[in-house]
Amino acid sequence: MCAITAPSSSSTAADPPAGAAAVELHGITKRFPGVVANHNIDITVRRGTVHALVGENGAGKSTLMKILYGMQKPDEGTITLDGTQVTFASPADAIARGIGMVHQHFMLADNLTVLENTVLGSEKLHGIGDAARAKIRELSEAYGLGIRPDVLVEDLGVADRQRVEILKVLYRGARTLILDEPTAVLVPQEVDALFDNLRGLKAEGLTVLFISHKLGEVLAVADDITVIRRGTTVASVKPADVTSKQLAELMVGSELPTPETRESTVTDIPMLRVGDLHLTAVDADGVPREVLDRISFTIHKGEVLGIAGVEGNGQSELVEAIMGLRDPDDGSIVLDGADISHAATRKRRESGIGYIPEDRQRHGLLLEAPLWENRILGHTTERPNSRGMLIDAAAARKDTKRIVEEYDVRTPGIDVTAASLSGGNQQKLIVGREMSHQPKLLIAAHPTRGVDVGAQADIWEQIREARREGLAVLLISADLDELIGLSDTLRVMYRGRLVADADPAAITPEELGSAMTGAASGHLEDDTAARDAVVDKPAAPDTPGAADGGQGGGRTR
Amino acid sequence: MKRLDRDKLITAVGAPVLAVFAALVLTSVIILISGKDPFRAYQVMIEFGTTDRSAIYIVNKSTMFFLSALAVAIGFRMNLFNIGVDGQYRIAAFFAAAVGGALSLPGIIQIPLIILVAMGVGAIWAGIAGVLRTTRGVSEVITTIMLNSIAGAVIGYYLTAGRLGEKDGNLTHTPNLPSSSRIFMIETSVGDINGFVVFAVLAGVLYWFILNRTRFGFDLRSVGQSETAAAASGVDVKRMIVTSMVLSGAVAGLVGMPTLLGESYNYGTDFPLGVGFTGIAIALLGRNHPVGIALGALLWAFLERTGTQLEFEGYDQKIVEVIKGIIVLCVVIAYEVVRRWALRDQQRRVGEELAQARKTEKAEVGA
Amino acid sequence: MSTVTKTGAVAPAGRPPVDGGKRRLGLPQVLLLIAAGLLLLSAVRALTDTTNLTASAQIGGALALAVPIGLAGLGGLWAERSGVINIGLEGMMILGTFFAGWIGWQHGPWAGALAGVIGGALGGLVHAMATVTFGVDHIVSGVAINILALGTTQYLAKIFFADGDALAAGGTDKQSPQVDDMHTFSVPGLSDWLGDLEEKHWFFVSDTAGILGGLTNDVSYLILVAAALFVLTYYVLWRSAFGLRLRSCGENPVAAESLGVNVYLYKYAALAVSGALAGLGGAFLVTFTHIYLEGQTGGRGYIGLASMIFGNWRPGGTAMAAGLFGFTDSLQLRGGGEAVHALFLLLAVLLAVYAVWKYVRGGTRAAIAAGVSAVLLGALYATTDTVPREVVEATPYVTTLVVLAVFAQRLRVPKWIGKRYRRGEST
Amino acid sequence: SDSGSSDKGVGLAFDVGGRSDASFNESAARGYDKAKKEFDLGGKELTARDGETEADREQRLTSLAEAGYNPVIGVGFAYGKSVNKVAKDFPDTTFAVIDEASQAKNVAGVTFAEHEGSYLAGVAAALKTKTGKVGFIGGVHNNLIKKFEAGFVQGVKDTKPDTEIDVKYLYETDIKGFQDPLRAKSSAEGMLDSGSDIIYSAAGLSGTGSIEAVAAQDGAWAIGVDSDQFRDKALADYKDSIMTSVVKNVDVAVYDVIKSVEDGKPLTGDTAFALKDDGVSLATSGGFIEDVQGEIDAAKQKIADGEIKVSDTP
Ligand SMILES: Nc1ncnc2c1ncn2[C@@H]1O[C@H](COP(=O)(O)OP(=O)(O)OP(=O)(O)O)[C@@H](O)[C@H]1O
Ligand SMILES: Nc1ncnc2c1ncn2[C@@H]1O[C@H](COP(=O)(O)OP(=O)(O)OP(=O)(O)O)[C@@H](O)[C@H]1O
Ligand SMILES: [Mg+2]
Ligand SMILES: [Mg+2]
Repeated sequence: MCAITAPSSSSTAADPPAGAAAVELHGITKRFPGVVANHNIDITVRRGTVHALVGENGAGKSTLMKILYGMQKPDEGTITLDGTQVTFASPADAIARGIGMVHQHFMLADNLTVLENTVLGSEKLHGIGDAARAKIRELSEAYGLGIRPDVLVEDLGVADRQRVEILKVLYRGARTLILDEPTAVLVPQEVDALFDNLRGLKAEGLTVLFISHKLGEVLAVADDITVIRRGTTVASVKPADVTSKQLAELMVGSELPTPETRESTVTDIPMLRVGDLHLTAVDADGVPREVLDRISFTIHKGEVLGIAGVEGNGQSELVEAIMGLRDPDDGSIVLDGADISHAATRKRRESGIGYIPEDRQRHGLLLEAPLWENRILGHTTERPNSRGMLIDAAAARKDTKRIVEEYDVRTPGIDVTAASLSGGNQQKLIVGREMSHQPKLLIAAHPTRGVDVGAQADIWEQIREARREGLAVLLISADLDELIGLSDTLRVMYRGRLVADADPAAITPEELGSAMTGAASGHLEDDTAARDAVVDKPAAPDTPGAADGGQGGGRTR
Repeated sequence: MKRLDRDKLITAVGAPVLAVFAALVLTSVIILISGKDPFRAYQVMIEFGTTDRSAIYIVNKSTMFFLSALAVAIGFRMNLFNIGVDGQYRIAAFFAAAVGGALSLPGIIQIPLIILVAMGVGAIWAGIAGVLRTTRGVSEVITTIMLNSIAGAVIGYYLTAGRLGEKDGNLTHTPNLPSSSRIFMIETSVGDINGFVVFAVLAGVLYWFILNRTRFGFDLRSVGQSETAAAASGVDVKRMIVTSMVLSGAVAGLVGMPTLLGESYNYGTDFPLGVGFTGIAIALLGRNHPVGIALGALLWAFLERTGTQLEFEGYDQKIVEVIKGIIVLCVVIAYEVVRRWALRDQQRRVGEELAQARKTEKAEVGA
Repeated sequence: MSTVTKTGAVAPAGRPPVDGGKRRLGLPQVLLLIAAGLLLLSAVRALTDTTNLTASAQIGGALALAVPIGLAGLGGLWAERSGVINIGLEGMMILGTFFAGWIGWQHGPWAGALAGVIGGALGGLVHAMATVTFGVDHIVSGVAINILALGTTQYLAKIFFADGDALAAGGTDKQSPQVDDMHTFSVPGLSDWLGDLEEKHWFFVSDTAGILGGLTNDVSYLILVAAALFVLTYYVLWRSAFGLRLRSCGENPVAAESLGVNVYLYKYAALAVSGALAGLGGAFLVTFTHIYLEGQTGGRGYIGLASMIFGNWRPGGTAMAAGLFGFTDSLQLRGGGEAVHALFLLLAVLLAVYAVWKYVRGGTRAAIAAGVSAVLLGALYATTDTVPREVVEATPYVTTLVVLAVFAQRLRVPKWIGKRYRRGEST
Repeated sequence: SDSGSSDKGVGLAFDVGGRSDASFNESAARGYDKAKKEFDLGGKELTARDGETEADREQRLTSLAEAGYNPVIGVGFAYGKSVNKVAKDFPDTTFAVIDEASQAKNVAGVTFAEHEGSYLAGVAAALKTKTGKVGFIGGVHNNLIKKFEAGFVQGVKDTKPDTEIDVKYLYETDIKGFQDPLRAKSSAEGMLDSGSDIIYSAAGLSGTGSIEAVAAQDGAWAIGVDSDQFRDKALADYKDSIMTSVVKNVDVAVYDVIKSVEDGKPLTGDTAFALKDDGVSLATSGGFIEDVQGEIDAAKQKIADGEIKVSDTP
């Protein structure tokens, strides 16, 4: 940790040749009711560099960037751009000063076209018609974004949406770009492409502020790194001077646990058999399309089956078909010997399916209801939640207290609403609830999305433990390290079909990523070239470098 | 725990107090503009509104309002907007009256039969909206608006002499119920309280019990809070929509019963109209809670009662209509303001405790 | 760059590359559809011998009945496009009638119409204050506004209309004195010629002449204003920066705010316009009948809301829905049972065509449903020769329900509609 | 609580519409004003709200009776049940109800022969139509309005059997039929376009709409209702198209009731204000029906003599 200097003294350490720094944040403090999100933060960003910001969930990174973007007003501190001190009343002011921000959660209107989303708020630049369209084409071409201006955003996949977000910023002629976790939902190839774009921008003299939980990426792309912990800057480092393990420990402030060795618990008793599953869905324009095409797989007791795939390739629909939220046109779903292909969702849950949905706020929680009612959700008919036709509130409350204890849900009580918990704690509550009914099969979609490192490890541990006792798990995740580290078997889903399978012990995230884009299919193990390089990868989620896995906030549409 | 209860209390009491205060101020201004004395008006309202006979009137009238609001509230709890309670109760009361007028069974059989017919017809009428919504995706707002008007036409068709009606002077009504089919009255020295109030109270208790204590109620509320989460939790959302529309309609069917069984004994061209719309306002006032609804219904009846007396005292009785609007608006705003305050307070505490936890954690790590 | 092709491959499964984004009908198709509709209407007119179906006066009457509903619906569209549900349209319309009557009888119909607009806008602003500033549930606020508007106008009517000059001029606590006539507009030369043609009762030609005549002859200026407002709404909301910003508030206000759009301001503006349009609808009632009457709106605000939903939150759709409503209402009011009876045949033919079309496109179930309905309606038509008067009244409502239930709904609701939005709250 | 004294004066309860509805309430108010002046009485007027129930009307009447007003008069058939009920609690007060029958011994039930008046309107219409087609627009399809329809139709048919009659109601049950001039206007235009040239509207305030439509067409006539609408200030612009009106002399009835109480011989039981008693009449203002006055008077005579029996249901 030789290269680490105290933040206060580092502010002018790297004096840019061209005079003042692009961005200088000084003494920024921001308090929310009961929380100090930012406390006396100092950051200096040199013009024409990529400056990374890292830190745990809730460390205050997004808040700081929102302050720089004029969305939040700092309680204390100053913002200086190119040597001039400024105050922003709204994002409009920041945009006028050449700052652009790509947010952690997509800021796009689905029902509007790419063009409309792009010109919104900056109509004065090129109007809202053909001139704007031409400008978008021009930018898209210049930066290789491949954007069609008249498509509805609704019809775009995540990667395209990401590019639209970047285009929005470029369209406004931003000189300083803030990218808040732009890579969380991208596959490695897409990340590479993005980084190429960033280097291009840098070459043109633009400044980039970049937030990511994937420390490998940070080290690869950043010129400077600032570490934030509990709202304050704790270190400023150069990528050349640190390893990702050191960086992770700076973030967390203590040493990370050492990985645990894997042992296989797979049995040969099938728990879930999906055969020839077929599903068509009608989209918003009434056009039917195939979303699941002849899907077949088996999960045994004690096995974790991981499904990799770029979002929007049918994973959600597969989960929904297994949960009974969509009725398949054809094929069978057999759980523990019983055919449940067309059974009601409740029936399925009663017969032992646990469900950690990908969008916890929409599918897993009643945000306005207290925790103990959320504990009942999904298991209304089961003990201890009910007796006969009646809800057993007392028992449910008692059990909620148990879950809060056992799963370390940080909350002042079980009567607060679910909305008032942070994302990670909401997730822990869901995991605790689903595990409390001894499921035979757990469907876990992005179980650690947006959860910080500590909680993430807990959740993995819960899943492993249950697996040891014979639980079968269907794991869907955009986090390839998590997938590789946790799964016993891996399948790749592409355009509604399972196109490839792989042995998690012998595959790299890069290989998996390329299969996800449809570039490879069949059994992926034959790829010998990567074999050697991969040796110590399997347990990725637990390795210190793992802090990579701590993907921050899940993207919601 | 203690704190949360205190919060609840503040929301429950603080908001209405704030609202009533604001409403009083606004109303006073309006009365003053018309050159009259507002305090005298309030005095008249309170004095007259609290007489024994007023009390009976208020109880009787609020029975109807209460049931109507309850029907609306069932929809609201599901995020369904049943504007159709008005049509539902009228068509239900009409057919119940027709059936009741045609039979002469012993009261013990016939009264329940009439009530069941009313609930059934109301349920069917509301169910149409539910089915169209789930099978054809037609918004229940449109359907219920249309069905209100269609109910009027259907009643108009059958309520003519020679069909199901009989002419009586300037009125046309269904044949009178046999005297055995009249509901009991709770007699007092100054007048009778309609016995149906007992059923209304029962309906309120059942509403509360079913929603808060049963599995079914939990499912229903979960759909209202988040359709997606409810579906993922195993609730058949479509069926729940139809079911709750049907339930709402069945309760709407009860709205006309106090009048039919205890006052008019027939459905005539003079049957009360528009109670369904009043129900919407009262459900909102009462925040879909049975006790709140009961209070709202009583308040509404109180205002109606005292309006007439205000006119007697030389005020314009329309002032009462203005007061109603102002009260509804003030109440909802006050609830919102107080709710927001409470939420912020809650979040502040969650944050504080978390920060506390972090500190202790830090201390432990440090040690 | 190489990424372009690569990322092309990552496009989500099965989504066909949509190029236009929205699938819209071009002008030729629209004209063709209109011609087909006209032909059908003419055929039914000739078959059933119901001249009323295409008489110019029927069309004129339909317009008059449709305009207040359409204006309310357009008002609803503005509100809901900005993300605010407006169930308070009825109340804003009531305010419109009151203000139009109040100013109208003293200063003439144009001043009255303007006052109606202002009155409605005031209602819209109250709704904005409650929903935007105080974050009250939209439906709750709307219902409160309906009650408040009714009560206040009833209360004020006594002061404004049943006193002094107004009383002397024929006002009462329920109605205003007479409002002067606004005069009407006819396309010069055209009306006589069309009138002659219509008299001939030639198949198709006279029908077309009748419909055109209804649209060009003796049309109230306010109807022209209303028509212009529909076109204007389209251009403002879909072709201007202002409209884009306004719609973005209804789709994703958080995104809009992040791009520097003042969401509160746009919602306020949208609701003011919404109220103003509903108010104009009310003013139309007043100018058209030359009087303000208590209860004159008769639930048209609600029907306007329904027609807006029916019209899929678009001005053209709203106009069509209001037109359908006005047409059937006018038909039953003017023509009574026989005219409505002819409508059965029209509907049966329409359903049959739809059934065939659906069948060809593979929608067997919808085809069967439509087919069966067509046969039933046809049978009903063949076995009866008029509709009982008591049933006729329900025609517009039943028609609306049938149309909605049969033709599948593919609604594109503004995404953020009805949701609370607080600046800086959600991420 | 039955004071019975009449020092307080007259209690008058209007129906929805109130004192100045240009219709029967206004007419009642005229009689009341006249009596008050003539006998130097006090009085209290109260008005019904929309959407009332029996209990509200009972309350209103009770308040009046309790405060010592005598007589207490309910204007409009809506008060039928409540007047008869409340009267039993105040045996020493005289009650009266307009348009409904008496069922208690201290109640005067005053009814009018609207059908007879309408018959005369039918006679006039049949004689004056040039197209041989006339129309009737009712606001709401209730029994009272059906009485108007029945008389009118019979009058037309008896006079010229081949005259066509177009009958239309705006609403079946919804009382907003009395407040929707836009629909009345549409309906009237429909009738005019299909050849009717005389339209009789019994549609309350909606009538404004149909009268306006008629006024817009040359040679067409409107027939008004309840009061002499030729003299209605709110309709001044159209008065030259108002051929006549079927007038219900509610003022006479109200005056008579008050007078009877003043005279110490309170009216009780049913009183029919028939054509022959001038309870209903055909207005002649404007002089548009002068040319057919002879036939009208003849018909009136026949009705008075009982030679013609006018049916009160269609
Ligand atoms: N609008 C707000 N109101 C109240 N508290 C807030 C608000 N926004 C953020 N916070 C608090 O400030 C802290 C910092 O949040 P922030 O979003 O900046 O974290 P982050 O570093 O971006 O985390 P992540 O990695 O999860 O994105 C959070 O823990 C949260 O408690
Ligand atoms: N606008 C707000 N007002 C009040 N509190 C807020 C607000 N936004 C966030 N918070 C609070 O901040 C805390 C953390 O929020 P945040 O969403 O940053 O959590 P997180 O752990 O980063 O989860 P996620 O991954 O879902 O973003 C929660 O307690 C939340 O209630
Ligand atoms: Mg963040
Ligand atoms: Mg976060």
